Amino acid sequence: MTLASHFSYWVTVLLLMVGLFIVMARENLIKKLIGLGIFQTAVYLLYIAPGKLIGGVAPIVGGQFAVYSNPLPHVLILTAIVVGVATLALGLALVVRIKEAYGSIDEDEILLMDARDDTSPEPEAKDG
Amino acid sequence: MDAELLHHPAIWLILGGIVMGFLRGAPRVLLSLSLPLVAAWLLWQIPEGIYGGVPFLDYLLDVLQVDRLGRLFALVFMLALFVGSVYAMGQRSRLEVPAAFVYGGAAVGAVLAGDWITLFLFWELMAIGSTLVIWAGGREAYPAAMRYLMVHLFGGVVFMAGITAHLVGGGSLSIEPLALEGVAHWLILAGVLINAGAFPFWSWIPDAYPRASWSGMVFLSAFTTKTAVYVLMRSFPGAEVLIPIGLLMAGYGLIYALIENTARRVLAYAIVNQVGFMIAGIGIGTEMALNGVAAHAFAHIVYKALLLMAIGAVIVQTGKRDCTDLGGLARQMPVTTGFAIFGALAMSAPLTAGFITKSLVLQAAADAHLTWVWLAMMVIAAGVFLAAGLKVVVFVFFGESRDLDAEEAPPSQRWGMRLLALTSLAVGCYPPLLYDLLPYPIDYQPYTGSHVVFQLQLLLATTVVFFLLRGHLVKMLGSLIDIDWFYRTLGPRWVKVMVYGVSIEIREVVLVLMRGIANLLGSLRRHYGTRGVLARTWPSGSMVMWVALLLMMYLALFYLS
Amino acid sequence: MLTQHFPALLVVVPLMAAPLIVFARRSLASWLIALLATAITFGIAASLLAQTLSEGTLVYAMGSWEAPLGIEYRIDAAGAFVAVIVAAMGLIVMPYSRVGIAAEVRSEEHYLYYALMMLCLAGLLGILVTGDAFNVFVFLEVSSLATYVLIAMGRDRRALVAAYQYLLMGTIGATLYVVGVGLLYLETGTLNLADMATRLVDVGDSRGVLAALAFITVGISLKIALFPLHLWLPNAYAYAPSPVSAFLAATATKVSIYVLMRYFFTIFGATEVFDARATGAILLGLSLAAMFIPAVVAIFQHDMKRLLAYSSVSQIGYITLGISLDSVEGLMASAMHLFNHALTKGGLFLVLGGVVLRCGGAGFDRLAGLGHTMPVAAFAMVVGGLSLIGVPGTAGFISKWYLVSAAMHEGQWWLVGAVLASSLLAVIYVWRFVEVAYFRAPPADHPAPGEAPLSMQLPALAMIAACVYFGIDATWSSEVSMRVAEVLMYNPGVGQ
Amino acid sequence: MRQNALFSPGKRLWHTLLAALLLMLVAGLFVESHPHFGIDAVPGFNAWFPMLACAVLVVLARGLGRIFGPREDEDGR
Repeated sequence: MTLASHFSYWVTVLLLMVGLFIVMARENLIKKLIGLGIFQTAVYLLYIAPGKLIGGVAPIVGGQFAVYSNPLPHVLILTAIVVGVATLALGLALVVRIKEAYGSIDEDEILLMDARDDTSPEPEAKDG
Repeated sequence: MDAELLHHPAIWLILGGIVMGFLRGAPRVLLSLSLPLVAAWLLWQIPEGIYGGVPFLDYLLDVLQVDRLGRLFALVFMLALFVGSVYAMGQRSRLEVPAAFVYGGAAVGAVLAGDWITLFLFWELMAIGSTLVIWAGGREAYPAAMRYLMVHLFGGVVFMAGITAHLVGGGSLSIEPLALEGVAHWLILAGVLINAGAFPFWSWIPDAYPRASWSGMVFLSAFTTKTAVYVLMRSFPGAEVLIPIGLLMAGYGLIYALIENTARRVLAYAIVNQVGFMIAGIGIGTEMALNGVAAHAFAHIVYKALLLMAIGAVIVQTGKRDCTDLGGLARQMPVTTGFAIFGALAMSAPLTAGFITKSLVLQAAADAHLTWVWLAMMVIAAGVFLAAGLKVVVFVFFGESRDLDAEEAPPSQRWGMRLLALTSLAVGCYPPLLYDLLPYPIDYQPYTGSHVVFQLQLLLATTVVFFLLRGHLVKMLGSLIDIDWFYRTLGPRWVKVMVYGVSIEIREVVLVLMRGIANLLGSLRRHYGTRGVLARTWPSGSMVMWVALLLMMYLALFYLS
Repeated sequence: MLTQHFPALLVVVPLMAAPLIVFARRSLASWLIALLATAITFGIAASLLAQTLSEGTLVYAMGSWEAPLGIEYRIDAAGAFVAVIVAAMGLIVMPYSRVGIAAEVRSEEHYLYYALMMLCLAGLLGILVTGDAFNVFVFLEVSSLATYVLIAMGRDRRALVAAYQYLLMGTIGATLYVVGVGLLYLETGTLNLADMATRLVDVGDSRGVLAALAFITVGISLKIALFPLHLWLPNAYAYAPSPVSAFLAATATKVSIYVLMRYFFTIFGATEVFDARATGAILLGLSLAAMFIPAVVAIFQHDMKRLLAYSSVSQIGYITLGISLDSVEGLMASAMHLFNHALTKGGLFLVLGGVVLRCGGAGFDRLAGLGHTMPVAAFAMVVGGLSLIGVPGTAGFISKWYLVSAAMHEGQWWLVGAVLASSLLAVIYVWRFVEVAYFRAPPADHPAPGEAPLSMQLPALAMIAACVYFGIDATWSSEVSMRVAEVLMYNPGVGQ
Repeated sequence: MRQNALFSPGKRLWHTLLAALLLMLVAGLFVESHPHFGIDAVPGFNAWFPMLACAVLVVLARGLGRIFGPREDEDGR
């Protein structure tokens, strides 16, 4: 149970936090998506790293191989990467549309614009 | 499911009410006059017994239970609907009479319910129907209708909590006397008492009822509180706690009715007073007392509706509602005046329904040797005649004329009053008409020399006192702060009066507190309003922060615990 | 013969319909395909529910690869119940969409709308039938990605921001879920939910399992929009095209709630995790906050769509409250309210869609005088509102009754008070609508609309009518909910 | 202004009232009664007790009116 033996976990956790922090702290919509990407990538690591055994080989059944790596996480993560790419693509497409509609990709500015547009009156006082 | 359920009068009344909402003119009037008669006939056809077998939730409901008590109340309600429809023929609102039928139908359903759940379902329907009746009173009635609805839905949830607790705790589904043991029964009692108008939920009656239209209040006065009385008779007969509760209501009603200036509010307070009288009677709990309460519920509906009809006619003619604005109408509206006088007398004078019913309850208190209760009831009997009878009739119809533009009430209104007066007279002259319908066998002779003489003594003495003290009564006409005032308008002026009485330091503190309360609504809006902290569009960064926080919280709690 | 493939077909039919629609391109053709596909899907879902109710859990090995190697579809009464809700909602929204999107989605995008609806449907149903933890994630993302685009189709530019924010939050939620699944995989060595439940018993109370529970709970709570993770929801519902709002309100959060129930009771329920840790207590606290705070927010809204959205967040609090009681009664009440609230809120949004079409918006200034200009719609809204309050005779009352009984069973008196007090808040926000619709004069520039077209009105009124029907005859819904609760509680995926 | 609302019974009405009350009081002495508590056996109890009660009520109401009235909201006048 040394730091080194859990190296991959530490990296995973660090990347998760970095990703989340970028989403939290940046106002630029694209940078937020980058943060999201890092966040997702960290998860890929979480899956793949434990699957790899030191000295293990590809899972081909044969007499000479006794130790082989678990192939399932790789397959899973392939799927997850596809999902991640789709998400990122959609997110970027949305940012393009937002830029067209608002002329900005800064979230604070956009929300300010929305608040200014919101001309509907405050609700009247309620009694009872 | 029993076939008799198809003849359930409540269902016919409610459906008829809904159909009525789509009709106008003569067909609608015709329907409103015939429905109560049809319902009464249907009820008469159904032999006593329990009919049900309707599956709902996890229970088989006994939707219809016909016995003497339920049948009496249902018949009285139908009478109220019929007479009210006659009176309301000229009502322009398209909502009011249909809503009143849904409301009255639900009340009939409630008193014929064989189990708690059916009772509760009709109970809630009554709340909605009656809110609509108040709502039909016009724009000024809207806020009152909302307050009324809130009180009744609150009462409904208390009632429902009680019923679920009762059932979950293994209590019987059918409505039987409860022992008042455990929270469930107290909750049921509280839920019913809110509808009866007991402390501290009595102010909804004078708050909401007088805002209904001229005919709306006639309907309103009949159903809600009487249904509550009925449920109390069924489930808590002889519960001693009801005696002080009832007497408190009666006392409150009396005092406020004495002071109140708006005629229909006086009558609303008188309703609280009389319901309190009945609840005290239920607290006595002997067969005689319960007979008396059932009978008095009938008499009260009749004479209160009669008085309300007379005042309603005055409102239609003059547009005025306050005693101080009215007066001398006897010359312009002699027939209405006559009916109003009769209504006041029908509270307790011999030859009217009130005489043969009120004395039953008094007799029960006497037989049970409850000296103080009996004395209090004497006070109530005299006081309500003074406050709601003499005061209203004399201030509105007699005295100096105010040159009000008024004509005699139209025939439909006169017919409504006439029918009620005849009912009261018939029952008063021939008591078995009512006595034979009472839940328990009865052996009571109202017309003995002493009863008649003593009752006349009481009435005459009260009249004398009224004329002696009329100056005082006029001077104090106004409105009093009621419980509802505390939750409705904690006005700054009142705060000042309070504050100037105390020393400077405390005053500072109180002022700060009061400013806080005054700012509360404002700050609520700041937080919850559309641009408030909790409601505006959040930047996604802060949303993510919440996610992170919650995740941390979970992880920390899991590892630590 | 064909019936044995139903679990797979439930997902495959809408999934295949999507590319077909894209090829068809023509608005009418794509609508017809979507309608047919939803109808078939609903038929399959209904028959699956009937089968699971009579035969218990159905297991279907994808591509005939048996469970440890292949992905297995496993559906029981709980999954089938929610599947029926989702498929039924799809079937109702489809005929409605034909006219319903005309005013809100550009006509050249109509076919995309239908294709995305199909994908969303497929994803949601996939979550319900799959027996594989990772597969849940994939389907979750399929449905979510479709949802983001659907929301972005709204005509207000704020829809774009709402979709973007939902995308961020949804992705984070799904990723957190995957982290949890990964940790579980490391602990148990399986992704099959049924195996996972058995193996977790041996693993017991390890830190990995606890961390997994935390990640999964937070991830799914985000998708549920459990307070305070609900911030994405009001805008998403408010600016999406009306049929989308209705569909999402009735299905998306409900499916996530199902996932949460599944994990809490079937997967972790086998271990002591739920009892020993504060999971229930935290959920209870959040549920209570959800019942009150968003309800107060709803009172102050002046846009009907946002009001309903906040009311949804508040109503979700009732459902999670039932879960947090950790009893069969509580779970049953949750399942019941899941169904009843889907009916109510779906119906309300559908009615509102017609109103938006006619009045040009859901702001209270546009809705003023609705009781006179669109009496049927206004009345339907009031009936739906009564169900939100839980007035007897509506579906909402049934759920409230069972929730109160469940709290009583646990001896939690104060919860009874909380539930009932929260329903009084609902009275106020529903009254706000009544006030606007009946007491205010229509705006001067009002185009004197008249009722919505029949193709929109009928589905909407059908939902509202169902709301009343299930409020009066709750036999079916209560029996099925009871089965659902029992399946979730006592039949933790293991064996049959 | 308010005084105008006052209705003064004419002399005839007064006399009729008092005479009737007196008649009833006398009649009360002759009818057979069943007192339960003792106090109701006092002659004319049904006349003087309500009178007293009403007077007390009016005094009480005036007192309360001084404390709690008048109401200061849309109902207040």
